[in-house]
Formats: sequence, C-alpha cells, structure tokens
Amino acid sequence: MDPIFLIASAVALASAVNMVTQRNPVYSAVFLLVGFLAVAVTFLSLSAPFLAAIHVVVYTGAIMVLFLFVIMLLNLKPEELGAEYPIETRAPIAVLCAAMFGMMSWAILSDPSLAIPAKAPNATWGSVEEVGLLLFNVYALPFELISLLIIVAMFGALVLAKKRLSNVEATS
Amino acid sequence: MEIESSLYLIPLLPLVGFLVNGLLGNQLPKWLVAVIACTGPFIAFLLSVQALQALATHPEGLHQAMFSWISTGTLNVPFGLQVDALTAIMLMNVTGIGTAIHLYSYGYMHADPSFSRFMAYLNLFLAAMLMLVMGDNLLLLFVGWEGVGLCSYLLIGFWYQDFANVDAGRKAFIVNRIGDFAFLIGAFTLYSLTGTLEWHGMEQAVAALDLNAMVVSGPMTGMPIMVALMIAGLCLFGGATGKSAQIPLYVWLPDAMAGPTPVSALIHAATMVTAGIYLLGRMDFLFVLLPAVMGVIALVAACTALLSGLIAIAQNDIKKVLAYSTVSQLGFMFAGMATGFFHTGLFHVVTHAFFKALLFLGAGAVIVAMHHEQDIRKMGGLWKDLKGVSILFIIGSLALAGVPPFAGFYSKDAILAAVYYQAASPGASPEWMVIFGMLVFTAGLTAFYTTRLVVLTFFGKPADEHRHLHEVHWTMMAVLAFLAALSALAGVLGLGTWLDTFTHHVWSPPAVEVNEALEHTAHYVAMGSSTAVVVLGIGAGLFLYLSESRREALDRWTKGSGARVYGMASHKFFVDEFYEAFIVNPIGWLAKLLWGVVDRIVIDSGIVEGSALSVSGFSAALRHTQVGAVSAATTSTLVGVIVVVLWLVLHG
Amino acid sequence: MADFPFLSLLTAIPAIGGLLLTLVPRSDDKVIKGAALVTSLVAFVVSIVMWTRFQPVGAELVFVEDHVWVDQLNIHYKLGIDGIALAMILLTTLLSPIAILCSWNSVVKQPKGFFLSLLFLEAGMIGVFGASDLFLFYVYWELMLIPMALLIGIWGGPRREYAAIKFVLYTMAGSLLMFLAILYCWLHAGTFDVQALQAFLPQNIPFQVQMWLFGAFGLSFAIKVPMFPFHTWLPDAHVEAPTAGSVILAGVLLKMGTYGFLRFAIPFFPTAAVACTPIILMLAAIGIVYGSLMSMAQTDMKKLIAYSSVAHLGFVMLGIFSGTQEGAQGGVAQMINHGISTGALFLLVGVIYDRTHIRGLADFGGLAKTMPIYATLFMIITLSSIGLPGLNGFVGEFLVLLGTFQTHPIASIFAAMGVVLGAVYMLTMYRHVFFGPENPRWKDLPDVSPRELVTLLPLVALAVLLGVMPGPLLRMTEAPVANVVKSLHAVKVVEVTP
Amino acid sequence: MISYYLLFAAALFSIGAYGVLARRNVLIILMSLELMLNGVNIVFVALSLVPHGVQMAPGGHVFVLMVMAVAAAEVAVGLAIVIALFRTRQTVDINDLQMMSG
Repeated sequence: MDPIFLIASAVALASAVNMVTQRNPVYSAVFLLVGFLAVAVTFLSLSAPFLAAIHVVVYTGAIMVLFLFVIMLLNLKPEELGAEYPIETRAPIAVLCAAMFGMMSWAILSDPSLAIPAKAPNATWGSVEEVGLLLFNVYALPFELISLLIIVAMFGALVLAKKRLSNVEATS
Repeated sequence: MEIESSLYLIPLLPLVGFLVNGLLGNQLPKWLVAVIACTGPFIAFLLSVQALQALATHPEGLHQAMFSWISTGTLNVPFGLQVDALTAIMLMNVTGIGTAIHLYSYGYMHADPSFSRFMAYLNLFLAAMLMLVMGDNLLLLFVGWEGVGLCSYLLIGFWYQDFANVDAGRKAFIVNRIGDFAFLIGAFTLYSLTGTLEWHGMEQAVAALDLNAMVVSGPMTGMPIMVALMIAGLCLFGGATGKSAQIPLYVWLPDAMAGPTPVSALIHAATMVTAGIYLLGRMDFLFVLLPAVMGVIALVAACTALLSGLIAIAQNDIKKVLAYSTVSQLGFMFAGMATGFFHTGLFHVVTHAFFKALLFLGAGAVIVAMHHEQDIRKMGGLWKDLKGVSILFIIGSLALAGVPPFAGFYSKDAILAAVYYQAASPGASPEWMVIFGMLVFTAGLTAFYTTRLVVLTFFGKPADEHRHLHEVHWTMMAVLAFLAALSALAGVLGLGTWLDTFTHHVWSPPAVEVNEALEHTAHYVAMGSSTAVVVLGIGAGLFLYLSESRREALDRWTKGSGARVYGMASHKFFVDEFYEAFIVNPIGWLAKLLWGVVDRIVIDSGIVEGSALSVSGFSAALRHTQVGAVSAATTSTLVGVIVVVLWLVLHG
Repeated sequence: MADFPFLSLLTAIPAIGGLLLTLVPRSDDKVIKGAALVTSLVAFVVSIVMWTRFQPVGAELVFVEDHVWVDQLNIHYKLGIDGIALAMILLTTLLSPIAILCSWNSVVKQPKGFFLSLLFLEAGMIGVFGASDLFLFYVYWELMLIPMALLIGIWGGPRREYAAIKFVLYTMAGSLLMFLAILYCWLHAGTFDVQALQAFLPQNIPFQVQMWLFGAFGLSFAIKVPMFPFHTWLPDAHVEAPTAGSVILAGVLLKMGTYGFLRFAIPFFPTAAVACTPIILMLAAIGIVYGSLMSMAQTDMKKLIAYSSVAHLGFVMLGIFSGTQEGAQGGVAQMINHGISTGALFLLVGVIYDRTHIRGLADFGGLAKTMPIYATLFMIITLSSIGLPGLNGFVGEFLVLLGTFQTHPIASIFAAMGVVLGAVYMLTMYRHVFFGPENPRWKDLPDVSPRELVTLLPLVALAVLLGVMPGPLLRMTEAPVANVVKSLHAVKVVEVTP
Repeated sequence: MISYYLLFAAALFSIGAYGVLARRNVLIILMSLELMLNGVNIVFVALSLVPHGVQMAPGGHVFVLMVMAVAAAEVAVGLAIVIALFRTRQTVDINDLQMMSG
C-alpha cells in the first residue's frame, strides 16, 4: 500500500465531504481546491505524472479560478444564499448515495482481476511523450473534435453571460 | 377504317367531349358547346352502326385488347373492349338515344348558366356507359358501372344550390354503393371459382366446373360448387338491384327525378338503369345453371313491378309517375331475363328506351311549357295549347300501356309469353304461375296509371285559364318525333324477331327444353290476357278520370274512407321511412355513440389518459419527498441506475 | 451509376439545406422559403433520377451503401432500397415540396424554424425508408419524431401542446418496446443488418420468443399506422397540426407503420405473424368500419379526414396480412394512394382554412358556386378517396378486398362495408361544404391561387394516372411484396433454442 | 492494489453525487459535478494499469484529457448560465430553474 496514496486519498475525501456540506460556496471552493491537489497527488502514485501536471494546471489553474471569480462576481451575501433542503430530504439522498457506493465497492472488491498492484509496466508509462504520441496519432480526430467543443463552449459562455435572459423570462 | 381496331374511339369520343367542355366550356359560346357535346356521341353512334354491321362477318364478336390494367399475382385484368351482339344492341341503344337526348338537352338546358357543365356531365356519362357495355371483363364493367353512378350523382344534384337535389343524388350514389358491395362479393366469389374476370375465360371456366362436386381450394373449400355459384349469382343480382332499381334498393330512382329531365330520360329510363339487365345477359352462362336463383330474380322482379305499379297510381308529380313506371318496367325486364329467354328482356330494354325516353322528354317539354310546374293536378287541358307534344306523348303512353301495335305491346307480350312458358313447362315450380299473374295484373295497372297521367295532363279543364305557355324549342320537338316514330313502329317492323335471331348465338341455351306447342300456347295466353287487362286498365282510367264529377268523387274517396288505402300508395308504402328508421338512423346513432363513448371516453380518457394519469399520480406521490424538479429528476435517475445495477448483479 | 450513393445524397440534401437555412437571417422570409423549396425540389429531382436508374433483379436491394459505423457493436451505416421503399421515397420527395409550398403564406411565426423542421423531417423520412441496418433505421425513426412533434407543438392549433405530447408519448411508448426487441435480435444474431436478420431470425428464434418480439415490433408499428384501438392520437395530431404537418403526417408518416410490417415485422418473425394474422385482420376490419363510423360522426373536416385515414390504413393492413400477392400488392398500392389522396384532402382543407380559419362542416355551404375550380379538384380527390374505379383509390381497395377474400372471406366482406360507408361520409362532407344555398358570408372567397393550384395539380394528376395505369407501381413493388408473401407461407415453427 | 484506487474513486463519485442531489446552490452543484468527474478520471487512470494481454498503452490517460476538456467547457457554460440566472432572477437556487417543466 502506497503511503502517499493513503494520505492523499484521506485528504481528498475529507475535503470532498467538507465541500458538499459547506453552506457558503467560498468555503466549498477552497475545499475543492484542496481536493483537486490531493487527486493530482493520487495521479502521481498511479504513475501518471503528465496527467498530474495537467490536472493541477487545468483544475486548480483554470477551473477553480473560474469558480472563485464567479463567486466574487456574484458576491453573494449570506441571506442571498437561499434555502437548502431540510435534513429529511438530505438523509434519504445520503442513504441512496451510500447504497450506490456500497454497490460499487462490492463490484470492485468481488473482481479478483483488480486485486493486483498498481505498477506501471515500464518507466516511460504516462510520460508526456507517450501520451502525446497516443493523443496525436490514434486519437487525433477526437482531440480535434474536443477542441471544437471547447471553442463552441467559449462562444456559448460569452453569449450567455453577456445577454440578458429576458426572452427566456417571457416564455416561462 | 377497320372497325375492330377503332373500338376504343366509341367511349373515347364522348370522353374527349367531356374534357373539352369540362375544362373550356365556360369560355365557349353555347352553340359550340352543344356542337362539341353532340358530335362525340354522334360519331360514336356511327361507329356503333359500323360495329353492328361488322358483326355479320364476325359472328364471334369484335375484340380490341389495349393494355394490361391491373396485373399482380395470378390476377390479370386487361383493358380491352369487345362488341358482340348483346353489346351491339346496347351500343345502338346508348349512342342512338344518347345522341338524341344530347340534342334535346340543348333545347332544354341552353338557358342554364351551367349549360356547359351539364353537357360535359352527359358526355362523361355516355363514356362510362359505353365502357360498361364494351368492357371485356367484369372489372371494366365495374368501372363503367361506378362511372355511370357518379354521373347520375352529379346530374341528379346538378342544381346543387337546393339541398333536396343534392341529397337525392347522394342517396342514389350510396344506395348504388350498397349494391356495389354485393356486386364486389359476387365478383370475388366468381374469381375464386374461375380464377379470371374476363367474360370468355369465366364462361369457359364455369362450363368446365363439375356442378355436383365440392370446391377444393380457395375460401369456399368444402362448399358444393352449386352453392358457391348461387352465392355469386345472388350477389351479382344484388348489385343489379342497386343499379336497376329493384327491391330492396329501388328507393333511389324516384328521388333521382330531382335532376333535369333529359337526365331522367337518358340515365334513369333509357340507359343506366338497364345496366343490371345487361349484367344478367352478360352473365347468362352463369344464370342458366341456377334455376333457383332465376326463380328468386323473377319473384323479386314481379314484386317490384307490382309494388311500383301500385305506387305510380297515387303519384301526382308527372316525373314521379314515370319514375315508378320505370321501376315497374325494369321489373318486367328482369322477369324476362329470369325466364332464360334473354332476348325478351333485351327487347323490352330497347323498346322501353324508346317510349320511356319519349315520355320523359315529352314530360320535359310539358314542364318547360308550364314554367317548371310538375304537378299533374295543376295541368289539365294542355291538349289545346300543345297539340304536337300531346300527340307524341300519347304515342309514348300507348306504347307504355302495351296497346297493339305499339312497340311496348310486342316486348311486354314476349316477356309474358316467356314467363307463361316457364310456368306451364312440365315440372316448373308453382311460383312461376304466381309471377305470371302478378305481371299480368301489373300490365293492367300500367295501362291504368298511364291513362290517368294522360287524361289529367292533357284533357279536362285547365287548372289555370290564364296561363302563358312557354315555347318548346325545335330541337326538342325533333327528338320527340324521332322517338315517337320508333315507339310506334319498332314492334310492327319486327324488331323482336330480328333481335331474337341476331342475338341468338350469344345466349346460353335456357334450362327448359323447347316445346313448340307450348310456345304457341304461351304466346296466345300472353297476348290474350295482356290485351284484356290493358283494355280494362285503359277503360277504368278513362272512366274514372275523364269525367269531372267522377274525378271529384274519387278525390273525396281518397280523402275520406279510402284515405288509408290511398295513403299507403301515395306514401310509397312507407319504404323510405322504414329504411330511415331501421337502417339509416341506427347507423348514425351508432356512429355518434361509438365516437362519444368508445373513442373519446373508453379509449382516450380511459386507457390512454388513464395510464398517463396513473404515472403522474405516482410522481405526485413522490413529489412529497422532493421539493425541486431538477433534483427530483436527477435523483430518480440515480434510483433507476441503482435498480438496474442491482438487477444485473442479482441476475448476472 | 448503380454505385452512386443516391440514398446518402437524398438524405443529405434536405439536411444540408436545413443547416444552410440556419445561416439565413431570420428576417429574410423570402430567402428562407425559397431556399427550402429549392432544396426539396432538388431532392425530388434526385429521387426521380434515382428512379430511372432503379433496375433491380427480383427483390434485391439496390443502391446499397455499406460502411462500418460502430465496429465494436457491428453497427453499419447501411442503406439500400427495394421497390416498396423506392415508391415510398418518391412519395416523400413529392409531398415535401408540396408541403413547403402550401405553407408559403400561412406560417408567420418563426418561419425559419418551420421550414427547418420540414427539411429535417424529410431527411429523416428518407432515412427511414432507405436504412438497411436496424440500428440506423431506429435512429432515423426517432429522429423523424422530433421535427414532427415540433411542427405540431409550435405551429399547431389551439390545443397543439396536448396533441404534440400525445403524439410523442404514443409513438415513444411503441418505439421503446421496439428498441428492446431490436436489442434482443442483436444479442442473438450479432448483427443489425436487415438482410442478415431476415435470414437468421425466422430460423433461430423459438416461437414463444417470436411472439414477444413480433408483439413489440408490431405494437410500435400498429401505433404508427394507426390501427384500431391505438388510433386516438391521430385525430388530435391532425386537427392541431398545420396543413403541411397534416399532409406529411397522413401522406408519409402513417405509412412508416405499414412499411415496418412489410420490411421488418413479417420477414423477421413470420411464424408469429401467421399466428397473429386472425387478430390483426380482425382489428383491421374493425378499424375500417369503426373509422368510417367515426368519420360519419364528425363535424370538423380535418377530424373527418383523419378518421378516414384509420379506415384506409385498415385496408392496407388487411391486404398485407391477407397472405396473398393480390392483397399485399393492393395494400402497398393503397399506401401510395392514401398518401396521394389524403395528402391532397388535407391540402384542400388547408386552402379554405387559410382563407376563413374555420373547418366546421356546418359553417360552409354553396362553395361550389364561389370556388368552382376548388370544388372540382375537391370532387376528384373525394372520389379518389371513395375508391371510384378509374381513380387511384380503387386499385388498392379492390386488390385488397379481392386478395383477402381468397383467404379470409369474412374479413373481406366486413371490410367491404367500409366501401359503402366511405361514400357516405365523404359525400356528406362534400354536400355540406360545397352544395346548398350560397352562404353570404363566403360570397367573396377567392378561388384557388396559382400557388395552391401548383400544389394540388400534381396530386390530382397522379390520382387519375395511377387509377388508369397502376401498372408501373404494381410492377415496381411486385418482387419485394412477393418476398413478404412468401415468408408468410414458408412458415416453420422453430423448436430449438439457439 | 488497483481496487483501492477504485474504491477511492467510487467514494469521490458518491460524495459528488450527494452534493449534486442534496444541494440547491447551483455553484456547489457545479463543484460537486467536478468532483464526480474527478472520480471518473481516477478510474480511467487506474484501470489503464490492468494488464489485458495486448501491448499496453496509456489510452486511459488520453480519455482523462478529454474529460478535463469537457469539464472545462462545462464549467464555462455552466457558470455563464449561473451569471445569467443571477442577473435575471437574483438567485442561485436550482429550484428556480423550472422552465423545463412546462
């Protein structure tokens, strides 16, 4: 058992639980940041150094900044946060999620082919070079499509954030 | 020009006339419309004459194959035309009288704003009728059959601004459709027995059938062939009762008088209504095998003749009298066909076409002169003002009444003789004697109501002394004279015997054996009895209606003690009301009931929306645990995933 | 030229045209309509060219295109048509420009979306008829649903949302079952290829399972047809849909159900089809009489015609399941003929609805005088719908009844009553609208405009042409229909479980 | 042991799912979605280490890149919607977004 993984996963889970239970999104965002970093560490222990790096860059660098930026922009006061579900609603959902987790664990643990050490087959596993070759040879087309998606999403975000939703309002 | 290869022109020419007048008629001057409309039928008439002459050298008939119309599987329906002796007679009848009535129509209708439409419809009718008699298979006959029905519908409702006319047309079409329903079943039955719809093929196949065997394949497997043939025969006759106005489907014909009078003359007297008789003649090979069916036909025909003869006595609309008389005469024709001496029926078709067309057209002239008044009680004394029309009309009436030596006498006599021959043949079923009696009585009735009609219309005191009669167009008079000549002379000149020899080879020999002695007896019996009843009928008619005082007494009787008897006849024995109450209305109620209850409540609200409601009820219950719609949706997704996974785990 | 990808091209033309339409500014009304019309006309021309190149041997598929789509699941992009599909595609490409033209002035709300939907609908319909891979078929089948639902739900009448939801729910209920059945077939045969499945399924699926699968396919198709008692979505959909929607719905969409029976349900599960024949014939015969009676009870023209569709499609089902070549060919002919005559009827109703915004029978009267050309065209189409010999409707009805009589005379006789009732309700409609005294309210109603005439004349001409010369149509569909009929006769019960 | 990594991923996923379902603040729901995607990413990476006979390549890593890209796009659009929503409705409550249910 990799001790790094143990620590990282413990941190990640703890911050995840905190994140979903925080009332104020600012705190949630902070916990999510911690969680992302811990997941990046997990990637490292799974012999995926390139991914770990990208993960940090994309999630903490881009996505989290975006979140925080929006939170600042909205600048929600505590009274604007709105109501949350009562415990009677949340408890069954928690049970449901726990049940899902239970099922998944059962499936994972009952598969003997997964009970093997997480060891990379070679030293260059997950390196920039290897992933890059794969990405631009075998998966070139999906890669291009994804870039298209991002462009469309950028435009979409621009249009959405710029335009007032007055006509949506009118139809509802 | 070789006539056999130009047969197609006969139905095509009127069709062209229809297209030209139908599409451009509004732009053309009326005389041109009339010329176009009359040219087609006239050339068709000339071609028909040629075809008739050609038959002398081609006794087996002329045939022109055109193309394959419907061909699939084992079914092959060609589009081909044929002319044999039977068709040739019908052709002469249709094109000859058709042309005359076209000419008459110019005089009768030229003032109507929709004149071109009228002529176009007439042309279309002629094309369809020619198709009917010339088609070389049952389905082509059906094309014409439905086509003439359509034209009848259009022409009855020609003055469509009045719902009464339109409804009469609709009634005609729908009642005919009921007959067509039977027709189709008969055609299907025959097809499954013979595997073809062509006349020649069917004739050979029917001849090849072993009448004592069972059907071995197809839908009627295990049924005796005789029974299957009887079903076919009865169903085809059912179709004929629609088109040719026999019990139980005759009710449309009197209503059809709502159409313009030339239409009544052409379609509802001379040509279309004889299509059923043509069908019987065409299918003679089938009917001669089925004496029981022939008996049924004769009985139905005699009942129709009698019933409508009775109704005709009590009608006051000049056209209604003629209409019921037509139904009655059609009964005679069917009776003639049913004896197996098919030429007698055909003979009556021809003579009836002459004198009934004459009568209708004469009535048309009277109606025009009277400014569209049709009630004979309001006429009277027309003799003085309309001498020409009166004479011609009376000639037609004498022919209808069966007074020798007019044409009607000969043909009616031939039928009565044939029926008596049947009845008196050894081993004949007793019903034939009854039928003979009914027909003789009806012949008397015919003479009676014809006399009544003539007396009330042309003699006696005018109902209105100050009337100004409308002038009758010369084309109308010319046509009337032509038809009157035919009605007066056709019998004397030996049309009957000529028809017998000319068509003799096309008929299948009748089932009864020929007995010359009996034939002579039959002739004398028929002639004697019919002459007697005709004299009686005319005498009674003159006696009752010629004298003013007796007529008033009669009027009092019909309103007083005789009201019940007279009312039955004048209300047409309440047949229409009966159909209305027991067939038409229940179907309407059923439709409304099914729509209101089954469709909207049981199926729609009950099953469809019920299931939808139960779903929404279920989710309404779920909603108590969930406040938001989005969360509810996602949560239920999760629940679904868990259930599916659990199921897979437990069963995988 | 046999290898030319006609079918891909045909599906692509409307789709691409639709996409290009999105680039046109919303205000350019004329350009949008023009582009849509041109697109659909191009598709029509291409389909005609395809027809001239159509020379199959027997019932084989032609213009086959086969490309691997998803390798792992053995899904192919496979297209290919036989005579039946060709006839249906021609009908589709003919009705589409007509539908576009008939909505020229009547669509004011978001015309761009409207014509876009119509074009996508056309692409989907052509795809359904062209697909020769079951998965691809299903994709197109569902794809088609969306634009149709939009047409009803956005551009429809006052109760459009109810009608659209009903339409979607009905169709979805059936197609989900069908999808399960498709997956089952795939699991057992390992392929979605229609021809491979036709060879595999009848031999290898036990009878009990066949019944279930046939039921699933059959229900989906029966709803689409629609067969009694699954028909109640149809009147609502028709009444609420805009004219173009009704034309396409009646003209093409309903035929998808019967087409599905011919192409999939019967060849895949012939044993079950034979076992279900009595009940299907019974429902079809009931549907004919019931639909006719329903029509008699209606006062709304569109509803009346909608119910008459139930009756007419009953004839199609009757013919297909008669088990005779005559009947089945009659059924196919009736599919085309119903598309022509009922499509034209909806167009005709649309003509006066555009002018008056009224469809009640009792609201009109005497229109024959005001609008003579219109009345004439209406009369011809009415007669075609009644099945007057010499017009197209007769050929199908006659063949169906004749064929059915050879195997199931009682059903045939019962159904023949529909012929009588058909005359009753159609002529009654005609009477109320066109005859009688002139209604002063509509005294100044203009007769059909040249544009409307252009939409109507092709259909009227076809009605006459197919009535006089049904030969080409019957020949085109003869071999594939024979195949279907044969599969109904070569029935063998499979006992072994694969 | 790969299964532990998978357990960890499942835990992250479940917690994220709870956040999506049990919270009404759209921002937090979006964050929880990211958490779920993270769980999925870990599964991709971990399973790419399971030998499967043929020559191994880190194809799972490529998929993680794709997922990241999608996540970035999603967040961009999602947050844009949140801003638009807040502007018009002054709320970030998911239950105010009910335009879908007619």
